[in-house]
Amino acid sequence: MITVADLRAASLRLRDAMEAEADALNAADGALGDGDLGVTMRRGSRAVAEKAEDLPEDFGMALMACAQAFTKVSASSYGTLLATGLMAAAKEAKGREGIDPDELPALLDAAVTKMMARGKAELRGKTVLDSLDAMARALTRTDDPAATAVQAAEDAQVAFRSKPATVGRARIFGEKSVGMDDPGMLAMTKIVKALTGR
Amino acid sequence: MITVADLRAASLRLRDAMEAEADALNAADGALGDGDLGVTMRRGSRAVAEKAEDLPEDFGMALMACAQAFTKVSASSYGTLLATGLMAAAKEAKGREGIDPDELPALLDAAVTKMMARGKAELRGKTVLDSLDAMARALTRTDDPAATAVQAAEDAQVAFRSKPATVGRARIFGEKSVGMDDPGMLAMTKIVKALTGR
Amino acid sequence: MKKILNDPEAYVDETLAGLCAAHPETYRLVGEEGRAVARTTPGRDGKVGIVSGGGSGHLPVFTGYVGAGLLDACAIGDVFASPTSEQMADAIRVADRGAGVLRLYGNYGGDVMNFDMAGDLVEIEDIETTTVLLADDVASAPPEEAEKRRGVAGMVYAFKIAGAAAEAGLDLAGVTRVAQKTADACRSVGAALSSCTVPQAGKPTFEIGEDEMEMGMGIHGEPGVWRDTLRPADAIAEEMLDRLLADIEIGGGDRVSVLVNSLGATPHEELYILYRNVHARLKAAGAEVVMPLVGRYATSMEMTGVSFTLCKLDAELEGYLKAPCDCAFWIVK
Amino acid sequence: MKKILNDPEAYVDETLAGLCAAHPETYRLVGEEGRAVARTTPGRDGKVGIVSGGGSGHLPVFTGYVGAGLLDACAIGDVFASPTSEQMADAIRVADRGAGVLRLYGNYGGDVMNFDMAGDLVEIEDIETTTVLLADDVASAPPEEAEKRRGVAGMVYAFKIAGAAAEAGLDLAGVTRVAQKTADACRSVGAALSSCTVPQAGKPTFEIGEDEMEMGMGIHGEPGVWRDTLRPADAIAEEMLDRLLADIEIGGGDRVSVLVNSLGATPHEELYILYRNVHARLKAAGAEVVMPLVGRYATSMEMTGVSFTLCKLDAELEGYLKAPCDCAFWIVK
Ligand SMILES: Nc1ncnc2c1ncn2[C@@H]1O[C@H](COP(=O)(O)OP(=O)(O)O)[C@@H](O)[C@H]1O
Ligand SMILES: Nc1ncnc2c1ncn2[C@@H]1O[C@H](COP(=O)(O)OP(=O)(O)O)[C@@H](O)[C@H]1O
Ligand SMILES: [Mg+2]
Ligand SMILES: [Mg+2]
Ligand SMILES: [Mg+2]
Ligand SMILES: [Mg+2]
Repeated sequence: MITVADLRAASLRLRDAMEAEADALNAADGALGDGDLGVTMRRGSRAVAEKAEDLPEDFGMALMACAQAFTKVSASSYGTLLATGLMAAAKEAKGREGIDPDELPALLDAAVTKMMARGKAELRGKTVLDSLDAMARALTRTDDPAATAVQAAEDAQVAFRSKPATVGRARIFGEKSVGMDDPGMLAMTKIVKALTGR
Repeated sequence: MITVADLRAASLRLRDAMEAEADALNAADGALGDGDLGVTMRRGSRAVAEKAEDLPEDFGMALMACAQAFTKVSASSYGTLLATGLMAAAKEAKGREGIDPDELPALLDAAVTKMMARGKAELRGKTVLDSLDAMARALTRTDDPAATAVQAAEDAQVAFRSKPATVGRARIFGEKSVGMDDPGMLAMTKIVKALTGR
Repeated sequence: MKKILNDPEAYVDETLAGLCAAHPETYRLVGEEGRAVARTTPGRDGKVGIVSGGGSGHLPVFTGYVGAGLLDACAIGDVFASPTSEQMADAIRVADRGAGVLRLYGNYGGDVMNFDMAGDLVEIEDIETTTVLLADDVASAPPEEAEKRRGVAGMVYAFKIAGAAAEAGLDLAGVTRVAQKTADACRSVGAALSSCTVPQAGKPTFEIGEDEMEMGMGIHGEPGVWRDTLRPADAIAEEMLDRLLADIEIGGGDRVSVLVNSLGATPHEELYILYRNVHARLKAAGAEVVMPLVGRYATSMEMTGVSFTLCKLDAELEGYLKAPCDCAFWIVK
Repeated sequence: MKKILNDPEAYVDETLAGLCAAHPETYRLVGEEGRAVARTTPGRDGKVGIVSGGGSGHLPVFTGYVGAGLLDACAIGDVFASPTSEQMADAIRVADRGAGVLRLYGNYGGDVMNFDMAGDLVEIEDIETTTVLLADDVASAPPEEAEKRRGVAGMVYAFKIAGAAAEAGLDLAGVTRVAQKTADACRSVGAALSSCTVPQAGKPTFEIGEDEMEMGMGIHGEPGVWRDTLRPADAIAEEMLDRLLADIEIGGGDRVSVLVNSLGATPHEELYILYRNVHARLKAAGAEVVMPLVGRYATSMEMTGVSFTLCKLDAELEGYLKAPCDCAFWIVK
């Protein structure tokens, strides 16, 4: 079972990883966008890590507290979408002490649905949605959820590399964006690696 | 006798010299001032040279026409003072076909007097006034007025180099200006060289 | 980093503190986090409220346009970053005089998502809200995808015209209609000559050669449509106006306002050199230029460059454009 | 050269053409060479005229301040260069409404000599003139030689206050007295972070390191009193205010206006960060800040940097400062 204790430890790893990757994420976002994705992730994950000690024992409420901490300091597209997804997952897990890894696909699907509504984007548009969807699909058939999640995020990132961007400022550089990672997908790979400790 | 024909030829030499020296004069003025002295002299001497063909045969009126041509395109301190001095000399020479070299000290003194009134500055303040005054003094006792004028301008420039500036923006850098040429004195040396063809 | 600041993290809060200290008759900070600014003298009861919001670093946009005949309140994010939905909700609450609130802001992902969430937050408090998005930057999407374009300096017209409509007593639907009409009537394009520096980043957002310019660049330094050596003013003006006129028809008998806007460092002298060209060309096309705006109306801090905005007017829009307004950055008598 | 222009030689004429095309209700070109600008609606008969003049590249100074309650006319030189005495005489002639004309301008060698000559030129035409020189830059000479100081942003106060006095009907001696009182009440100091480029020169006037600033620099790029690494905003504000307060006493009960002015590129955000500090300090000293001005009031094109001006007020000056005025850059209602 994944518990609030796991969440606490994961949030500290996430903060350290984002601290280390901030410049790289800024640079990836800056290639065709405004170059703030590293700032978003650093500020957001710092805020979440600061709350780690005080997270409630209800797993759903703990996810909600993470979302609120993140959104209070970062309102960029990515930060807002992540918080939206976390809140959706939080509702599913409310009143429970933890979740079982095989519930992950359902939580991810709930997150993606809300994120699509919030961001008015579709799947297969080369965004973080595709990373989350790929993880949800892969996690339905695995014994090693951590490794599977990381692999799925990485595979999705690579698979979509050859597609043109469809959201944000990068979209107007259709052809130029082909061959480049979507910064949000790249970030999700790094996030999942940090959360799972790989 | 110095005639209007001499003035015409001299004005063309002056234009060519100022064309060549503009950057050097800008740089000298820029060390402690606004760096526009080369612009002043280039624009002014171009305007005078353009009028060369049309100068009236009355030597005084010809000097007046030079002053007006200069002042129409350049209203900096230096340009305005030169024009003021030229106008004063013009009054002295009005109605004549030319002047004798031994009249030069009187013309220069007339110019300096008016320039002092216009610029509210004194002699011995390390300005163009001191170059003109030095020439006036030296020209009272010479057989070779051209060589003497050049020598006097150069000597004055060098002699005042070790004094602090007293006019314009350079003044506030009292000590820093010691050892530097006054840009207006430097310009006068170059002007006299060009006018006399040395 | 050629910026005058203390702690980069305090850039926005210190700016707002100075703004409110300098103009206490116009601006006051509201909300828990001090990231919403409202009119010191609120609109009268029953007036439709207008709020905007977005990242800092664009003064007078957004906060500067809080004032009589303009915005009622504004939520302010960090430099080039969206405010949070809570901050936006603060702005909406203070702007509400019982007749509902128009959310009027630029089409940017973070801003849209957060203003949507803010709308959800205040809905429970029975505050009715509507939304009009500015999407005037023609370089940010082709005409077929016009709704995906980003909002830039055109929002100045929208603030002014919607603000006057609200002052004139139109209801929420009416103010929203007028704001949407204005948004539809505006087209903008920008050209940048140098970057600006986001305080928290500490270095220029993009590199650009000493003799280069970029056409169509975004106001946060997002890449434009071409980069090449710097062209003469008239060539720049002509291409920019071409790009706008390709997107909106303006001809004989039309009345149009034009904003020639500095992105920050470009001085008034150069704006007027450009305006001279634009004015002559619109006049030659038979159009009448009404109340041209030349100056710094929507900036990216110290970025060098300009943007042009055309706002095609009908009698209703022209009347509201010319109506009085009063803030620290713009007075119409 | 990060400038938007056509022919460098045409920079000033094209700027003036654009200015007059954009604001025909305010500005019109007069004089043979088109280098004088006058109010489109002249002051009423019998009003004292006020003219200024000087080099271009400082908008809104000088030309921008032609307008009701401000200047009647202005002579415009090339960038950073004095206008000619003929151009100044043109401005004086058009400003004369039969009650004489005040020449109100900054203390620069070329300007002084030429305005003196212009006075001689119009004297024969029976136009009475007086002169008040602005010499507010404390960094340009010590207090013992205060009359040798150069004129900088303090002239904005002089234009405004003298303009209101003329509008109020004072005679030439009265307007001259009020203008001189304002000049005596103003102190300024500037700090530059980067140079600007004179179009005809084509390269920056001075070199300054990426992390350097210069205190006391002149508005044409003349060297200042020290150059060092860039300091935090509060340290800059404190030193600049120190330098002003060392020169003019301001304490409990005093009323003072303060101008926090961008030299061009420095954005409003940073001006407010500085203002915040100045405001707090003047308040702590017991002084009341009246009508603070924060913005681009006197620039050096795209130069990065700021200047502070203090204008110590009595009841007469305060009344005129707050009186209405109207030009394209400044409206007081
Ligand atoms: N509407 C959207 N739907 C889904 N994902 C989105 C959307 N907008 C942005 N993203 C994701 O967020 C990433 C960019 O985030 P961010 O840098 O925060 O955007 P911005 O700076 O434009 O607000 C993209 O790479 C993409 O993966
Ligand atoms: N008031 C004055 N009296 C005499 N000479 C002066 C005066 N002012 C300036 N000069 C001379 O002019 C030179 C500077 O001229 P210029 O560059 O035109 O000044 P600015 O740019 O300050 O108008 C000085 O080096 C000095 O020789
Ligand atoms: Mg981004
Ligand atoms: Mg962003
Ligand atoms: Mg000079
Ligand atoms: Mg000069």
